[in-house]
Amino acid sequence: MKNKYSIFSLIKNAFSYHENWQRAWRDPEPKKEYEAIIIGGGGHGLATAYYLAKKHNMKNIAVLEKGWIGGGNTGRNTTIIRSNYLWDASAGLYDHALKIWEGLSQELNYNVMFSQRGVMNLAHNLQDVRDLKRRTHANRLNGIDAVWLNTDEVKKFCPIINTSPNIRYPVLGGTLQRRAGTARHDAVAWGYARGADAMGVDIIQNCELKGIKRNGNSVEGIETTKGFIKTKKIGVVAAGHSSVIASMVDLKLPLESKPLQALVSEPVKPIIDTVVMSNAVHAYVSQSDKGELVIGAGTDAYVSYTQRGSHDVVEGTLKAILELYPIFSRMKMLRQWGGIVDICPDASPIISKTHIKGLYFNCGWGTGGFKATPGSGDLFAHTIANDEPHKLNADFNINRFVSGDLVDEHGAAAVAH
Amino acid sequence: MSKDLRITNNKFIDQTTRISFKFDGKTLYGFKGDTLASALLANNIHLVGRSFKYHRPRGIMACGSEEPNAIVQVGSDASMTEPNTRVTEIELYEGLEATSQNCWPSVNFDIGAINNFFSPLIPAAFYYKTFMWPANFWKLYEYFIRKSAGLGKSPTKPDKDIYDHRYLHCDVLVVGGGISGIMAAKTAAKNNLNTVLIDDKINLGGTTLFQQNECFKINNTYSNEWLKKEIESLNSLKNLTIKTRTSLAAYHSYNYLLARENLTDHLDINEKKDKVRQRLWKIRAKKVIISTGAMERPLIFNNNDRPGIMLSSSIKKYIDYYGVKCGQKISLFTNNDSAYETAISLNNSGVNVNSVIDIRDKTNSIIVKQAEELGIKIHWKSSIVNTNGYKKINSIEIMKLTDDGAAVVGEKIKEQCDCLGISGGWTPRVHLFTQSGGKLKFRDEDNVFLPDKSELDQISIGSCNGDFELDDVIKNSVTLTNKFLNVDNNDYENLEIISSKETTKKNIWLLPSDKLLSKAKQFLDFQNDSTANDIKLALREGFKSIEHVKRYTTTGMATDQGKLSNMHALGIIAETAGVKMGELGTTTFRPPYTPLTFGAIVGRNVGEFFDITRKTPIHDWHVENKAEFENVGQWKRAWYYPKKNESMHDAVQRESKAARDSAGMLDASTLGKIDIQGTDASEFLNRVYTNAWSKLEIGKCRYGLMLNEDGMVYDDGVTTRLGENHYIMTTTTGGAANVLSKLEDYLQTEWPELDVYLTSVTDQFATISICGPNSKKILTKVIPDLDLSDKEFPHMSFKNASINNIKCRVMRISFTGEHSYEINIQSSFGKSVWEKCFEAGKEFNITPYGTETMHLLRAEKGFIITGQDTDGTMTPVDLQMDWIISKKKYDFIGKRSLYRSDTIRDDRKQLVGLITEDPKEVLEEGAQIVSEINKKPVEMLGHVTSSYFSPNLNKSIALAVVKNGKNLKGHKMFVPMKNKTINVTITDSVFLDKDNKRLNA
Amino acid sequence: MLNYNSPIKDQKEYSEIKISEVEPTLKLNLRGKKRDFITKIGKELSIIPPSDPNTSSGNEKFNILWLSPDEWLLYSNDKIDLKNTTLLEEKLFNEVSKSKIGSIANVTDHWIMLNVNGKNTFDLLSTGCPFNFNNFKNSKNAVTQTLINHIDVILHNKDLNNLNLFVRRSFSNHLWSWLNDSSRFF
Amino acid sequence: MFLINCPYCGERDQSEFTAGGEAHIVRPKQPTELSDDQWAEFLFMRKNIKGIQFERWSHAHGCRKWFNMVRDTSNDKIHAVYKMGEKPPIK
Repeated sequence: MKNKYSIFSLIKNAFSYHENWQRAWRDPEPKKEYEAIIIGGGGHGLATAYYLAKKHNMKNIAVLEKGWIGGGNTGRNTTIIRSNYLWDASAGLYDHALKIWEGLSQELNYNVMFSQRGVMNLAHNLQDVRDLKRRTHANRLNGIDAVWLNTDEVKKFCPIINTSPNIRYPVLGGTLQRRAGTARHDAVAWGYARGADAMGVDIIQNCELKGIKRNGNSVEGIETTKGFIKTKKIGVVAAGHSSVIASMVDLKLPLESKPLQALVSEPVKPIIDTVVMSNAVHAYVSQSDKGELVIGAGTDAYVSYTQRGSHDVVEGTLKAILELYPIFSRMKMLRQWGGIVDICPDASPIISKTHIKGLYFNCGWGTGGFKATPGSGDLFAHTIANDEPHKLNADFNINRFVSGDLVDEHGAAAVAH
Repeated sequence: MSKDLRITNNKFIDQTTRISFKFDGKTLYGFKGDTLASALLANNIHLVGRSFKYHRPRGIMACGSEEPNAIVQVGSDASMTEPNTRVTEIELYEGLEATSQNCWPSVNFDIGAINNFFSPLIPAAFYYKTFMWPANFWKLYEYFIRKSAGLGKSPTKPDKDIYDHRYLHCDVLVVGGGISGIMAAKTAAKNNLNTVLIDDKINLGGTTLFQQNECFKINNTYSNEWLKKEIESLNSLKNLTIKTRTSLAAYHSYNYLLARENLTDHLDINEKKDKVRQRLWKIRAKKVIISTGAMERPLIFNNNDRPGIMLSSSIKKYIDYYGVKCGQKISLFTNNDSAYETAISLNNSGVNVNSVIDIRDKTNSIIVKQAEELGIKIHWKSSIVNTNGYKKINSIEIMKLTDDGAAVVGEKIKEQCDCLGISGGWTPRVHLFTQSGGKLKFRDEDNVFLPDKSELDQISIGSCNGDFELDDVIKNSVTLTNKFLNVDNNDYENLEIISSKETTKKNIWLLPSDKLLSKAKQFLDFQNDSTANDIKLALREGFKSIEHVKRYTTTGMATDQGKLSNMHALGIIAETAGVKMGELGTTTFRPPYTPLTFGAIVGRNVGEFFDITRKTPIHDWHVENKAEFENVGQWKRAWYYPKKNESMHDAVQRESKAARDSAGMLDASTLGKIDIQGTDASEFLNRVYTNAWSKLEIGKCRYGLMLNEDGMVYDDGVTTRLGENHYIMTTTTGGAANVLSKLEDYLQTEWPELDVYLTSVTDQFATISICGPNSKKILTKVIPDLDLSDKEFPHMSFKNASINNIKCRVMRISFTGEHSYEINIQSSFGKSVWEKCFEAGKEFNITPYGTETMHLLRAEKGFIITGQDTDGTMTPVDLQMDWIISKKKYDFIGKRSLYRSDTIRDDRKQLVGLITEDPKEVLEEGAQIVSEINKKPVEMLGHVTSSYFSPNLNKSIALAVVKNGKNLKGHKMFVPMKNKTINVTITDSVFLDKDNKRLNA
Repeated sequence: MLNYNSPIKDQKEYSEIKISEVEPTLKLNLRGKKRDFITKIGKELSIIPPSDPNTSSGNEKFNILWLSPDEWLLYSNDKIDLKNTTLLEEKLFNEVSKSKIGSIANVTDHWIMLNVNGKNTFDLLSTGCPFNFNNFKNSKNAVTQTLINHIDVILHNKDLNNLNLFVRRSFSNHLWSWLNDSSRFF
Repeated sequence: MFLINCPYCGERDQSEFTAGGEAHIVRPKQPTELSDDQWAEFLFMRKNIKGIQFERWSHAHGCRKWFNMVRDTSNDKIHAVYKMGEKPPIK
């Protein structure tokens, strides 16, 4: 059993100059065979493993990571957590996650710094207002704590926003979810890894998937850079690389992997204590506990696995930031980076079985996967363990692209007349 | 300023021009040419900041962008203040004000320093391990953590400065104006290549600029004098553009680079006004030569972070370039030869060098000999095991190293000093190279990462390519440049170069101490306060990859992005984990190289230029007549025309009533217009619209619905057949551009066999819509010679006409359900014709109305607005517009999708009308609709898409999409609001004039 | 009588930059793939529409700018009597569109034509235009379509540091103020 | 920002272009004959290749022509561009 983290363990270890801390997780060689193998050591993958072990008593399992855990989109995202989605299916999925977030630090005995500072979405034109009000009403009836704010209330909630009616696209109001907020991305991956490892899950880093062995229509095991591993269940949680893995079994997915960029400013003393998003002018910003402004940019329109995007996207985002926060003009960009996001045509994820027995996919989270991490892991674990979806992820199957029963979260098409 | 710290004979600083500035409220003086750093040092001020975590006193350490400690808040004006600025990069100007950051009440007495006492309790990443109980207390903990975090303060008022952009295309871009960059630029320009040379300093020359030492000579002159001539010779080259004060921020693929030019920061306060502060150069270079030089490494030993401990090469620059002594009794600590250059410079300037502590066994390179001849004391094979002095170093403790360098032995020598120069060797600046996607290789002998493979057309030369000695730098730069540019420049052949050669190399990443390692404080990342112990803790806890260690300990994540700390972090990881450094790899260097202001990135695209504003030909009239405007895409559209202190509601009610009672007019110029010609025009329309077009007579108009391939409604509008093979299509305002490119896409890629040409003519025409029972009378006045009889000019038809000899197209079409006409005239006369119609209509009280009234009027008739009543999930069937889907046509865009298992469901959400029980009650657009309120969870059947109070029906009306709506006509439903529930009844979506009598009224 | 109304009623001068609107000139959009289209246009206007990308051809009366392999912009050098803009249009329309060899559309008011000249012309454009003018600026009658501050433009290099700039009418006002704002810094 | 060689206009900055996704997905000539699965394959399923990908681009702010591009999505290197209807120059 791992020693518990607490202020007391810190004091205790201080006396031994912190020489005696245990490893957060082991560094095992892969076994010959596992009950199930999760491909991808990001937040979603590690959470899946954690819940498989915890709730479904599958302890002889492994998480395969070609690089270092949490090194993909988990460690690259802007950590916004909210559940104010339009459709019932999405609301159910994301609010399930949000409820787990609320107790996650204690559950994992690892401070994931879930900070419920609220997330506010702004409206800049009349169609925005209709769409956001529609969402707010839907949220309320789904038991999600979203409220509509008029322009003055927006200003009151976040005073540094430029709410002047004379700017190019004035703020006409916004919707606020107070339970929403941010968390510490690394801590989520590390916390789940530590928790899963404690229950016997093998976390195998620097091990790349090379192929999937099938017998007829069911999986038998995987070829890896560390050799063949036998297993009857494979859960793929590879985000941007999902299609690459799907192609190993000639499976095509309704995905495109595109660059998504983000940036942080130099750290400053607290200046904005909530999360503000604006889809119309494409900018969202929050401030990290370290003091950096964390700013999310948009995606590029082309497929790329380079983890780099075009400068115009960054320029466009900061343009919008300065439109809403002219006071930030002298702030400096400290670091800019990109991730690879796998996007579905309906901007909703896939948590689903496939036509191949024992092969499961959890992908298509696009730009918003982080917020769902605990829920996604929990539901994917359920799907893998029972070979059938939980009712909360039933709608997020691959077949919806055949039937046409999509969960369109683009919001209204916003075509003006 | 304390005179005794200035040396007088100095070429670079104008000691005749005294400049006054404020630091922490105290007025001080420096000279023109000083940086804030050199001026502070000249005033004997080392302590300028406190560290991020432990609030330890920190001083100036370097002389350039790698400075980790000395960052300050510049200016106090709420709109012009700038946080986290390196004193080493601030040029001194009259009126400069700077204050220390992250300390309270003052940098000299900082309460936060209490953290230093608690430091045993707060090792790396301690916060992951605590603050978890009680659960709901995190908000509170976090509040205090956030307060203590952060460094400087954000401005609180909008920036008054101007930023600009400029694109630049060149054959060769040379980054870095040191000796190798200068030679490369000269070579390129002389060979008729359009060349740009940029350097972030005030003047070219790099460190050679002030290298006046017997050990470094070219053709029997000091290297600095030789270089001076080279720099002068650049002026005569016409192909060469030189940009100083310009720092390369980012190197993207396809040789696309961003460079920030500082234009006013060095100017006196009163000279800055109305000038561009920073210009961001967007450079596209055919070839790039990187000559960014190298950074000196610190040494990692116990208490290596005290004010007064500086990089040896920086001490040299302060004395040789700025003429500033960093101390009176200076000691130097090194593992290589370069510290001896500093020693000699200091000695020549009359500064007393206590001693040089060198971890190497005796070496005999000529520069070391020179130092010895000058009588400088050297402690060979020794290390510093501790330093003393809280706010400024006052002494060091020296011990002998064991042969393996793993421990210290013998007696401890204490040496007084007021400044310590440290030199841990050199790190090539490969940041830009890696940003550009280049891969690095590792050179074991001196532990450096060097440029290896690159995807792009570029090279690295000079010390950023691993050449650290003058003759290598020159020889290799010349060869590499000539080969790269494929030229044969012999300017630099057979130069006579004298250069001291380093004969012995030795490196210890983490120097031993007589103290227990875990008790010692050896700082790696000075700004983020991460120590060697933090690295070891991370490794102990299983964080193996450099990325993990970096994130766990925050090493290299401060505002200097680890310029000084990354190598040591890697080194210590390698040593501890027992792996070879080369195999460990390095962290990725991300843009920008140095922090870049948001302002520079955005340029002048702020305020009115944040986004394009499109205006109709009649815009000015709307302004003159006090219209309120609505943003529709990039267009400004008249929203409504309030009379004196009339509310929006009242205005819209008045406009709507007038339009139906008599006459109204609308500026519809924003609608997209696409001219379609070609022999297959009809067939083309058959394929893009859901309905059939072949049989449409010439001179007739037809409404069309366009789908996406997924079967969902995409756009709509009226298309008119002008001739056998000639149509004019109208699209929605917002859809115009997308529709055209979508149609071009199908034409060019799917149906190239079709003979069809599309031309956008949106801006060619002003479109004026006149509607209402009196519209005919008004049009007769405007175009007397046009026969408007229903027989000659029926609904949904078109006529060519002319107004005062200006040709125009008149359509009789209606989006309001009223008898109405649409005049399309070339834009130049749009306003004039609008005014003419307005005049003609006066006797009928013609009323200009805006988009809001238009929306209301069409809603009374149940006409949809794509984007408002549809949201990308509605099929024509859902809209109950089955009539518009041609059953005969074999195919059209999106047809197949209408027959998928989900889209054929009968109980999909369908467009219906809603009537509120209380006719005064106007529903909120976006409100949800349910059949039972008490059921939990309540099932949402749909939502309100459009809702208005109709002055013509004198009741509230709404359009909505409701699950299975078409079978629920007459059913009662509920609209649950936050604090009440509204009773509604589902009705037909046409509220007014169901049998379209008014069209011909 | 109808009043002519232009979105830009101004001309400005800055250091080595002059900007002004040139109005009103006839502008027609010509489309066609077939050879007879080229010959027909050539016959009617005694100018052959250029087949080389990014070039133009012209005489004292008209210029024809290459826009794409099957699209050209024709514009007149002289201000023309607006009442007659349609005459040539109808003529060509009958010859081309009606005879099924292409398309003719009147874009006289769709495009606003600005003239920019002076030593700093190309530096001014480079403040918001990613196009590489290094060769363009020295080749008379060169044509390009590109973006200036995110607005589509057609550029026709008339002479050394003297070019005609075409921008869609609804954007012209915005581009005008942007160009003027940018000119302040020369 | 890529530097894209438009087959008609020559080298231009990426900002003049729009990306149109995977190339050579021919719209079925007889959609009505297809099963829902086959139609979904055309509509939504993509190779989303890591490596050499054939894709569509349009010189939207230039000649408005669509063309094909061969690009390595693992490093964004453009290997070739070719006009619509032309055979890919690279297998």
